[in-house]
Amino acid sequence: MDQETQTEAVRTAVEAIADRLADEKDHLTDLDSAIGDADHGANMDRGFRTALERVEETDGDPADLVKAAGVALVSEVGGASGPLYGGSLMKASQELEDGITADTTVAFAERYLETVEERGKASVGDKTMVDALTPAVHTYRKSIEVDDREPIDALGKAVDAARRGVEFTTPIRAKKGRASYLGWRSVGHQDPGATSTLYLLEELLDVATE
Amino acid sequence: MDQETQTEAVRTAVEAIADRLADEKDHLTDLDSAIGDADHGANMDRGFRTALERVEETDGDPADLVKAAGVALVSEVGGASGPLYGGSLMKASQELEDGITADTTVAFAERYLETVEERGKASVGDKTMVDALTPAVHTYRKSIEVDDREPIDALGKAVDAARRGVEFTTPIRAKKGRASYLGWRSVGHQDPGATSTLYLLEELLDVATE
Amino acid sequence: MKKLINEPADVVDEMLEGMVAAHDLRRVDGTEAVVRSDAPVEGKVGLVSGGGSGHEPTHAGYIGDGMLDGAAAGEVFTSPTADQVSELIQACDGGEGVFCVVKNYEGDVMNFETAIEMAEMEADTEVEHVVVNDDVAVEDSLYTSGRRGVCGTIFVHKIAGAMAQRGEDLAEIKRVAEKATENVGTMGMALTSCVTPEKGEPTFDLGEDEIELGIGIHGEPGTERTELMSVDEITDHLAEAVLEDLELETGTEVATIVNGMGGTPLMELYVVNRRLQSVLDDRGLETWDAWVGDYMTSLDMMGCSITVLELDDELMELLAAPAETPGLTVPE
Amino acid sequence: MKKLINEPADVVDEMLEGMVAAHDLRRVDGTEAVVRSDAPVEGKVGLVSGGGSGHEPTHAGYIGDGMLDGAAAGEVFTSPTADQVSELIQACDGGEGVFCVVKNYEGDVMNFETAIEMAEMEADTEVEHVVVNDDVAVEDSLYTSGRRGVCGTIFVHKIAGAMAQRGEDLAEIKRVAEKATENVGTMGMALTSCVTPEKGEPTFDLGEDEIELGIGIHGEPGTERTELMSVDEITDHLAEAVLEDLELETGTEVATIVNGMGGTPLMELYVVNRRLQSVLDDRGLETWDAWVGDYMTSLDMMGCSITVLELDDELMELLAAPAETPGLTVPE
Ligand SMILES: Nc1ncnc2c1ncn2[C@@H]1O[C@H](COP(=O)(O)OP(=O)(O)O)[C@@H](O)[C@H]1O
Ligand SMILES: Nc1ncnc2c1ncn2[C@@H]1O[C@H](COP(=O)(O)OP(=O)(O)O)[C@@H](O)[C@H]1O
Ligand SMILES: [Mg+2]
Ligand SMILES: [Mg+2]
Ligand SMILES: [Mg+2]
Ligand SMILES: [Mg+2]
Repeated sequence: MDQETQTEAVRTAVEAIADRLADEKDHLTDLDSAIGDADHGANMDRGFRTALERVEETDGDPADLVKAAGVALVSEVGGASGPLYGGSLMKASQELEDGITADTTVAFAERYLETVEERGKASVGDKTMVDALTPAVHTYRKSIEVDDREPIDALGKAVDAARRGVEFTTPIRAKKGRASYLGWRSVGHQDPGATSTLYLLEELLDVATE
Repeated sequence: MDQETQTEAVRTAVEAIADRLADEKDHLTDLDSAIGDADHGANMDRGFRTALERVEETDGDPADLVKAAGVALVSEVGGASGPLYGGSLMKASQELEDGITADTTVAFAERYLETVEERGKASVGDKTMVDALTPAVHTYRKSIEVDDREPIDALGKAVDAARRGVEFTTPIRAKKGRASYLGWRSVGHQDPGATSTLYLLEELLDVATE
Repeated sequence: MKKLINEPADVVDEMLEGMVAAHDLRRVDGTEAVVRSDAPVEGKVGLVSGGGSGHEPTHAGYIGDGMLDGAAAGEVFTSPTADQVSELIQACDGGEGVFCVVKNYEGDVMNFETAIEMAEMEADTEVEHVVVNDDVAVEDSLYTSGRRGVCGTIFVHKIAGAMAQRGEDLAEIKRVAEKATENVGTMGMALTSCVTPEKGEPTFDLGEDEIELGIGIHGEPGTERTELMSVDEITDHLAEAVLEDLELETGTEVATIVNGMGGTPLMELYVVNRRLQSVLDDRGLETWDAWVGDYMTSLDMMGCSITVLELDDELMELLAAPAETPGLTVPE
Repeated sequence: MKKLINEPADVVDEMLEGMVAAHDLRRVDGTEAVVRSDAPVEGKVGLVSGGGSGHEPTHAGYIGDGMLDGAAAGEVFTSPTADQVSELIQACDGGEGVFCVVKNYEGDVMNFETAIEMAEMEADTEVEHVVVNDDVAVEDSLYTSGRRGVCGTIFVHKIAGAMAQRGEDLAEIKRVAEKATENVGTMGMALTSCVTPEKGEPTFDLGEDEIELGIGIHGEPGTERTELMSVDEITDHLAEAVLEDLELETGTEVATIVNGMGGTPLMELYVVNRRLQSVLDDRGLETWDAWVGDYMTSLDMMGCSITVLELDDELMELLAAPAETPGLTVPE
């Protein structure tokens, strides 16, 4: 892929994500109602609508566009998900400075996960977006580096892995985020941030497959 | 009737009224919800419970007991109905100083009605308790003075008259009381104070008949 | 309907205990009237008010320096009884007489009138009063018992309170309280009914797309039921009704209250104020002071009222005078 | 659910316009942050706070002499963004640096931390902060993200504000703000859920006979759901949780807040205060000051929280110092 194609792919991906989040807005808010404060759908929808405007205005390489999307999220979303989604995109975008390849996407994914863990002081099993990200990133890297799969195949596996991560959040007790305040009452509810993370990955796969 | 019997009759009447108002509390409050502030049932119930305690403690002639009931209403009820019911009983009780006879009850009834009209600055047709009282008092006097009926017969006629007065409050617009704030919206609702007035008269009749 | 109460019948008494525990107040023995703990204050006219409960911080919440000396609390939405008001008046007489601020509604007026007679008879107390009737929703005509007294009463408390504080006599207080009453107009609306502790259910039913315009403060339905509108439309409607009534000239200075009915988030009241101030601005009126908050409530009702007071130099000075009460504090 | 709003998306912006129209405030250009109109004030530390909207009068309602210099408003229940907080900090720096009061919740903490770094980098502003975590309902353990910051924050605003007002430096303000934070505990409960403008429906469903104990201030469900109890039982439960956490000695002087969640009639809050003060009395604690009202709300939620602050001479003096803000005024 040349740079122009890659840049266009980033725009298409952000658009797909923005559309998907608009569709899932109410569902995400319902999930957040049960164990949070009923705004995750609105937060993500508002954030990615702005991110889309920004990447449409931004010229540059793919890294610049991803960074612009991250900045948009940080300055538009607030809450916990703003700095987590936005800050991580900003940081991880640095890994794409040499373009989008199998290797740089692995580095991007790992950097993204690390940043979420750092900012959120969260680890896997805390019932957060980390639970969707961890299996996805691990699977992606293993598929590419060990199994020698094509990035698109690896992404497919990563999406399946993320889905299991999301399902895993339901039966466990939250240790981070607002849901942690509920103690044992958080058990039995699916984490909204993990769910929106899955949607992002699903849309990436969709765009990559087309 | 000797004085002892008359005094006891007043106590019995107040007790019957208190019981009746306890039963009708919710109904009166519902009526007051529609065109007032939803407290007429509670006001009357509270007032006559206290009035009953007072007349049970009070010694003296019938006039003293009626006055005690009035004082209890004034100091316990508040609102519009407190001074109207209580103040009128206090004033009218003076007419019973020579005992309960056909003549003194006519005077009592007229004085009571006058006092309500004065304090409330209300006349018949304003959609208030005056609309139940006016036909009752007029009928009572005419039955005794013109038709030469026994007081108990006359009271029966007066109760029927009051009932028509209550029914008459429904289709008219209020000019006094909280219901007047509703303007035309007050039409179609029965007046709570007229209704409670009817209950008082019904209980008086009941006690007199026994 | 759930409430933070023990027995409905005890709520007024227990509320007053809670107020006395929080503020510099005491009960008048054996009554549901509350006075400043150092009442009667010698050398000034005592200022009292009162009415049904359920309007908190009205009435006892406005007791303190620069406002009321005492207030009588009736049952929820029910005028206090005449004998209690009379005891209140006597407890607030520091030798210069007592001034009563009464809201126009027959129960309050009848009970206060009786109380004033009683205090004059029993204790030779000199008493004057004003009847506030600021509610422009109700026509003042033969067909009503006159306009209701609603949130504009708070301005009258403040203004009469400042007069009493600076040592003015009964006649002067009456003159200014009457001027304030003539200069003030209010109109309210409800998104929901309130729920009284006794009844435990909404006083009236309102559909999900309906609102009541022209409500009073006792949970009674309003003068008109309409479809739900945006806050800008609602504000325009209320403001127009008040301004039509007041007929102010361009350039007039005013003070305003956007008052919450008890269950309205403060956030929304500020959204109302935003529009109100732009309406006033468009009409060439100058807002000298804008109050936003819960001043005269109806328990948990959602809704608001808009009050506009026409000012002159005297009223401005009195509004700006210091006051120190639980419900309103104006620093020096 | 009916609300006094135009578009849900505009409610925060329009609320801020309404606040600026009522009070001595201005917007920081292009942001949803609000500062006193004369900010930055030279010669004193700037005191700022912020967080999601829907808690009014928190946060901007506490701007004024003796309390905050500015506040950043996020979307409803959503932390403000780091870049807006950074602009706020810079707008309040009068040369002596800026102190931030942050409520413990990951969104606020992450955004404020980022903002502080940004302000230090962009404008060389010296910044210190305190994280308030007074909610005793949440265990501070590995299994939670720590205790939440709730209504006790208002005491911290007042105390840190008095320090800033009298010209103390950043380090001293930090010392006292941390002391206040250590000395304060809060526990809340809900009779009903709140309704956010965006969602338009209750955040959680609560049966007619159920209440939530241990709620936060974002309409999130509490730590425990129980049957409806009398107000005395509820008060005992909340007070016990707070007092168990604070472990106060007999004779300790305290300040208390009975805080309404936005939809609770003031009447009921006083009934809560009645019981709270008798519980404290039974335990041999001395209430030096008792606040009752809506200080830290959750939109239209019905419910309350109880806050107890352990006092020493320094904290007493700071609480008593004058303040003049829309939400809290302490006269000289
Ligand atoms: N400390 C944390 N670390 C990682 N993820 C977190 C953390 N706190 C919250 N999250 C994620 O953020 C989601 C909530 O986002 P959102 O509702 O937008 O923000 P807020 O909690 O501020 O309302 C949670 O479902 C969770 O996945
Ligand atoms: N001015 C008046 N004159 C005569 N009767 C009146 C007047 N005002 C009210 N009433 C009567 O009082 C009744 C209401 O009593 P109640 O609900 O106890 O008092 P309030 O109106 O103070 O809540 C009305 O239904 C009406 O019959
Ligand atoms: Mg959330
Ligand atoms: Mg009534
Ligand atoms: Mg009443
Ligand atoms: Mg949030």
